[in-house]
Amino acid sequence: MAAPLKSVLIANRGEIALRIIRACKELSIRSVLVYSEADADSLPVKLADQAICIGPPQAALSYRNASAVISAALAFKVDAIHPGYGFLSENADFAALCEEEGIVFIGPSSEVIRNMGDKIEAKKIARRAGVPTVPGSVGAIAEYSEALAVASEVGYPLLIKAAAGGGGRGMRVVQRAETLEKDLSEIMSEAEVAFGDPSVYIERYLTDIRHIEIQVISDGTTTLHLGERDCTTQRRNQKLIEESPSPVLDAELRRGLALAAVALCQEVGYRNAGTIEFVFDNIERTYYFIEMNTRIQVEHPVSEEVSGIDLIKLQLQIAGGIPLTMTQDDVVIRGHAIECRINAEDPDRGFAPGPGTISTFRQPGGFGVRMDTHIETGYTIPPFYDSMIGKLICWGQNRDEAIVRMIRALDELVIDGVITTAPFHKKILESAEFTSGDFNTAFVAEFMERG
Amino acid sequence: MAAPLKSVLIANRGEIALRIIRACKELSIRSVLVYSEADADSLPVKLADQAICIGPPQAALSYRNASAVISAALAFKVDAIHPGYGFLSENADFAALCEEEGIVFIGPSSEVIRNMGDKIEAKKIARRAGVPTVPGSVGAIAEYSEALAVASEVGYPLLIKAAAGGGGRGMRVVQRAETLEKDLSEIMSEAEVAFGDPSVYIERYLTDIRHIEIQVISDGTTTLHLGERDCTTQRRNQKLIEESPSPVLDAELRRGLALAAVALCQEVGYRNAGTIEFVFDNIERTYYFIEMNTRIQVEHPVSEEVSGIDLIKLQLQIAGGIPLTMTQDDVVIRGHAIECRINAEDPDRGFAPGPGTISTFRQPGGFGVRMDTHIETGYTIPPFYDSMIGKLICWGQNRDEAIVRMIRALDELVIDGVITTAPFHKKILESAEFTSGDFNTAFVAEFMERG
Amino acid sequence: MPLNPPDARELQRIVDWVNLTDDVRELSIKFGDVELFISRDRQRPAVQAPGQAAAAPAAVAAPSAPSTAALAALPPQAAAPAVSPAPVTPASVVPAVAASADELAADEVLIKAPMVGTYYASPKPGSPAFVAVGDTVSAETVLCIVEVMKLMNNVEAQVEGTVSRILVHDNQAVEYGQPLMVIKRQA
Amino acid sequence: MPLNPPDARELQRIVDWVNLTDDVRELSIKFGDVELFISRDRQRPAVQAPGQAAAAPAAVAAPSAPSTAALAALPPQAAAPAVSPAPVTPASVVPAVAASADELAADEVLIKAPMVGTYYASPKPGSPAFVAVGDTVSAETVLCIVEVMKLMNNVEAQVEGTVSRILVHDNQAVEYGQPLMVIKRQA
Repeated sequence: MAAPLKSVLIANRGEIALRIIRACKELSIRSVLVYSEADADSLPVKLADQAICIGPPQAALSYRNASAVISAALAFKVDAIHPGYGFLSENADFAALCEEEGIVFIGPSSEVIRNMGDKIEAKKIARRAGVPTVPGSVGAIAEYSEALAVASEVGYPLLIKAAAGGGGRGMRVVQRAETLEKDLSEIMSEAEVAFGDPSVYIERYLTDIRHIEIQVISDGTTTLHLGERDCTTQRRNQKLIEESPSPVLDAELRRGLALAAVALCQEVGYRNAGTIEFVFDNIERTYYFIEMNTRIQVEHPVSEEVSGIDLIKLQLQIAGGIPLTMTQDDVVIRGHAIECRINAEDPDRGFAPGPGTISTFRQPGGFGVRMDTHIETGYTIPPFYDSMIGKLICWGQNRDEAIVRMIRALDELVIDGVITTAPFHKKILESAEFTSGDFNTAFVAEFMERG
Repeated sequence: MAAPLKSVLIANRGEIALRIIRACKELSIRSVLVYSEADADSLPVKLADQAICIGPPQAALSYRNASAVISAALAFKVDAIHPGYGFLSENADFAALCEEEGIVFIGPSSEVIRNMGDKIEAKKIARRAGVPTVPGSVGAIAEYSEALAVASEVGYPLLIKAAAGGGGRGMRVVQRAETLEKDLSEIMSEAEVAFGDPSVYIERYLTDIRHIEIQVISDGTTTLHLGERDCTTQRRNQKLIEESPSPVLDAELRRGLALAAVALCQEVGYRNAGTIEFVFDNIERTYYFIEMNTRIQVEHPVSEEVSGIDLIKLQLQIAGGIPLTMTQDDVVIRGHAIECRINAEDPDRGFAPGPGTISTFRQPGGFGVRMDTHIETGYTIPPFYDSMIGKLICWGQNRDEAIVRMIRALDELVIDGVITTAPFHKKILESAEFTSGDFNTAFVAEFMERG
Repeated sequence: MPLNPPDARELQRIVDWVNLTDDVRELSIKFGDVELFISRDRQRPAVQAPGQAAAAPAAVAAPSAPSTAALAALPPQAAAPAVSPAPVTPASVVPAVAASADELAADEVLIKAPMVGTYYASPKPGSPAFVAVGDTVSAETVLCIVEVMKLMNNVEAQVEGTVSRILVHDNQAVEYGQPLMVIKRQA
Repeated sequence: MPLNPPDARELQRIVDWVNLTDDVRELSIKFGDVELFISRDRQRPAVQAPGQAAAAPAAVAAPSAPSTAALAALPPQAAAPAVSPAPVTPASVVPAVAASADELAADEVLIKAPMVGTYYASPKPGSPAFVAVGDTVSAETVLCIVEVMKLMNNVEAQVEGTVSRILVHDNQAVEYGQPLMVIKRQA
């Protein structure tokens, strides 16, 4: 594991597969892409040094098929696997299989993935590392008396969450102390019925928040942060626009967030690239740890553009046992970067995904414009996967320049044949709220309601 | 002239027209492109806010046709003209016509263009500003005794140049003092016959040189430099590859060059973007002023990438009377940038230009890659103009990264249907000389001879 | 007088002088391969904007070389080659087969702008237009003027026929090659 | 034993154990919707590389669900849906109309790799190949093995006929769907 990688299997598709292929080429690492039958004609397949079909279009039988991916890695003799994001990227069992088979998993250890993948466990680790978490119960609550004690600390409104729930199920907002007992008993009964487990957690319900995350990279010894990304522009918890730096942080908050992120990584012996997600409470102007993503993220280019640091190349080098040579002082954030996720979705029809064939693609260009995409003129978007077809990233000397550049690039972008979210992005970028920088996670929903 | 520009006529074509259109859009300036009949289907015509045909394909009747350009500006009521590079960009008479017609010429005053366009006059100005020039005679020489005196100062080999010559005509290298008298009388006779003027200049003949230039931007009061560009990779005085910073300068030389460039600008009251060209003598490790280009240059993106400063936007702002707000301390050079000029030429046939239709164009992308080009799939390169069809610019944290990124991008680039210089660039970039950084202006010729 | 051919500014000064005077009707200058011919239609009544010399519609045509090309031949460039011997009138006459915004009948001819500039329907503001729809024209009939930097270029019909359509309006900025009129050829 | 279905590692351990023992010929395990069936062809003679357990060619086939899909169904994901009921042998049989590197005759059938992995022509190194060109095969004849992470998947002919061409060589890494053999159908 300490030898620089000679070959890397890329267990992903689309723009991130292309991104990893490019990094491999720049490091003279042989790029071996695995792909499903649906992606046989895709740009990453054309550009990889080698491409291996591993299964039919369904992700469960190809990109999520751990044994097929590992079998390909073994049969075709690659040193390492880069999982990209999604699919197998945060699958601790897959990482463990790689470890057992002697294949380098490009990411942290399976143990770290497992621990940070467990939200309760991750929260405990954060507290151990002195990282603030949303005020609330430390463990599960089964009695009204306990709930009352926690509630008096946390304040109202508060949130009751079924311990066994998830994805928005088994949650209730409690507005006043008067209803706490009734709400508690109701949600516990519901949880008992739904999940066979009545235990619940209580935490402060935050109403005016931003989503801010810190990018870290670590070789296991040295942990560097690359500043924050502000991902407040979301729709139904789906990020639409990410930017760096955040328009609302001051130097002290920025420093606090970064140090918290690094402390958390050091607590768990984190290795490779990762992101620590926080909520930022606009009212109290304070931040709380939410979760850690133990992989490269969709929005990593935003940090690359402001730092000048190629995160994927560092991932590959660290996985090959090459320690970081730079120090935190070498990480200098310059200007402002914004990313728009371009999805093949129709904003006028509830963002319904619309696969299809791209009759004309014109990539915007010029100074400060980067488009990470696998689409080409004539490319058919398969219906089996995510609807994201590209990321448009614009850099500027400041936020205003980045915004006007993004609007200019969106005007230049042509994707004919399918409906995309590009025009919707333009509307967001031109709105008074976005340009002011002063908004919260409800902004897009409110913006759409106004029409 | 002191009002921010509302509309700009772009008196150019190809990638630089597109570059200026993009800058206009980001500044909310209406872009009015003039074009010849040969460019009616070109990308800049599609992307400009307004496009006006001003003449037939021949440049003399369209892009070089001063009265047509000014007539268009007057008839269509634009505030200013951006001449790009080439064509009318360094035509002092054209700039003077703009001044007379009350149209803002985006560049320095016609007087400065005229003075700096006269090589003898420019050299005199440089001396006045304390900028080193190639050692040699101050004025024209008509007598052997004068020549002998200059030669003893300058040393051998030296160069005799007919005052009325140019473009390589009427030049002779003198290797030894013994032949000076004979060479002088011969070249003077030749000059008398060829140009009707026997007077000559003498200067030191430099054999191991690099071409290094300083980018400046000035609002007429504040003059900033954006570091140097090294354009040593040339073929027959045609720049092939430009980079910044230069791989051979130390901090002291870099500072000396920059201060010399700024001093020259201040001497002439320079306004807008300009480039001061120097030869750098590898043997003596010293530099001499050669000439000033009073316009934006082809290779300006190299400086943009390392400085983060949008030169075209600054040109437009300065022309609109908006002073520079940054100081020299705000100009920070980060990393390394390289530009390859992609020409539709066949290196195997003496770089013969080959116009034609591009059947497939694939633009390289990803982190640190920028391609400024007007070509598209299906675009036909007209035979009337320059053979440059695009510029590939790569940025890296250091020179090595910029080189591998450029090689990766060149591999990704597809321009089918015409022969281009892209594969030739790759060979140059992979050569030991180029990667070492240690070469001179003869490098490409020697590289080609070796085959 | 210099021995070198005049540059654009010198020509411009001559044109300006003609504009400012009241008593010059025609002027012809030839320096080497540059030829300038000015023919004024009528006197311009008054200056338009105070403090600025008005652009008088002095009709300028280069009898043997197109004046626009000559003006383009500014030092230090060599004189622009005249691509083809320019006709007396620089208007481009395009037969019916050429594409146009509207369909042309087989006997219709499109008159295009010979240069970029401002279209004038009449010799001076307020005076009657050179031609109206339905007018009969000969090859020499002046249809309109296109002004290029105060040089007034007469556009002649070059065909015999009747004015079928006028596609632009007075004072309109026109591109090079922009369709101006349709002439129905005499049967 | 845990009540939850086994994960890939537990299945792997069982297969490893079967490989290491000499006396297990067949093994069948069923946990919920995961079924594992192992049928060993013969005993493997010796370990190949010192210090490392050899990958014995224990032939593994999932009688009712494809074993690879089952293995892919790692926690925390739900079990991968079996897209269609898998046949006894997971080989893809493609009729002659399907595209292939070489032209197929009308009565020829292409045998493709049912999964990515390593192709073995014989049940163990050094032993005779399952089939050779010219051999007559029935639908149940094992043509080769594709190893997926030490799981040996028998590829059966599914048609009656004769082996017409073998397109890969022993020990070759093969993609999903890669053409392995051509079977000429019995007339």
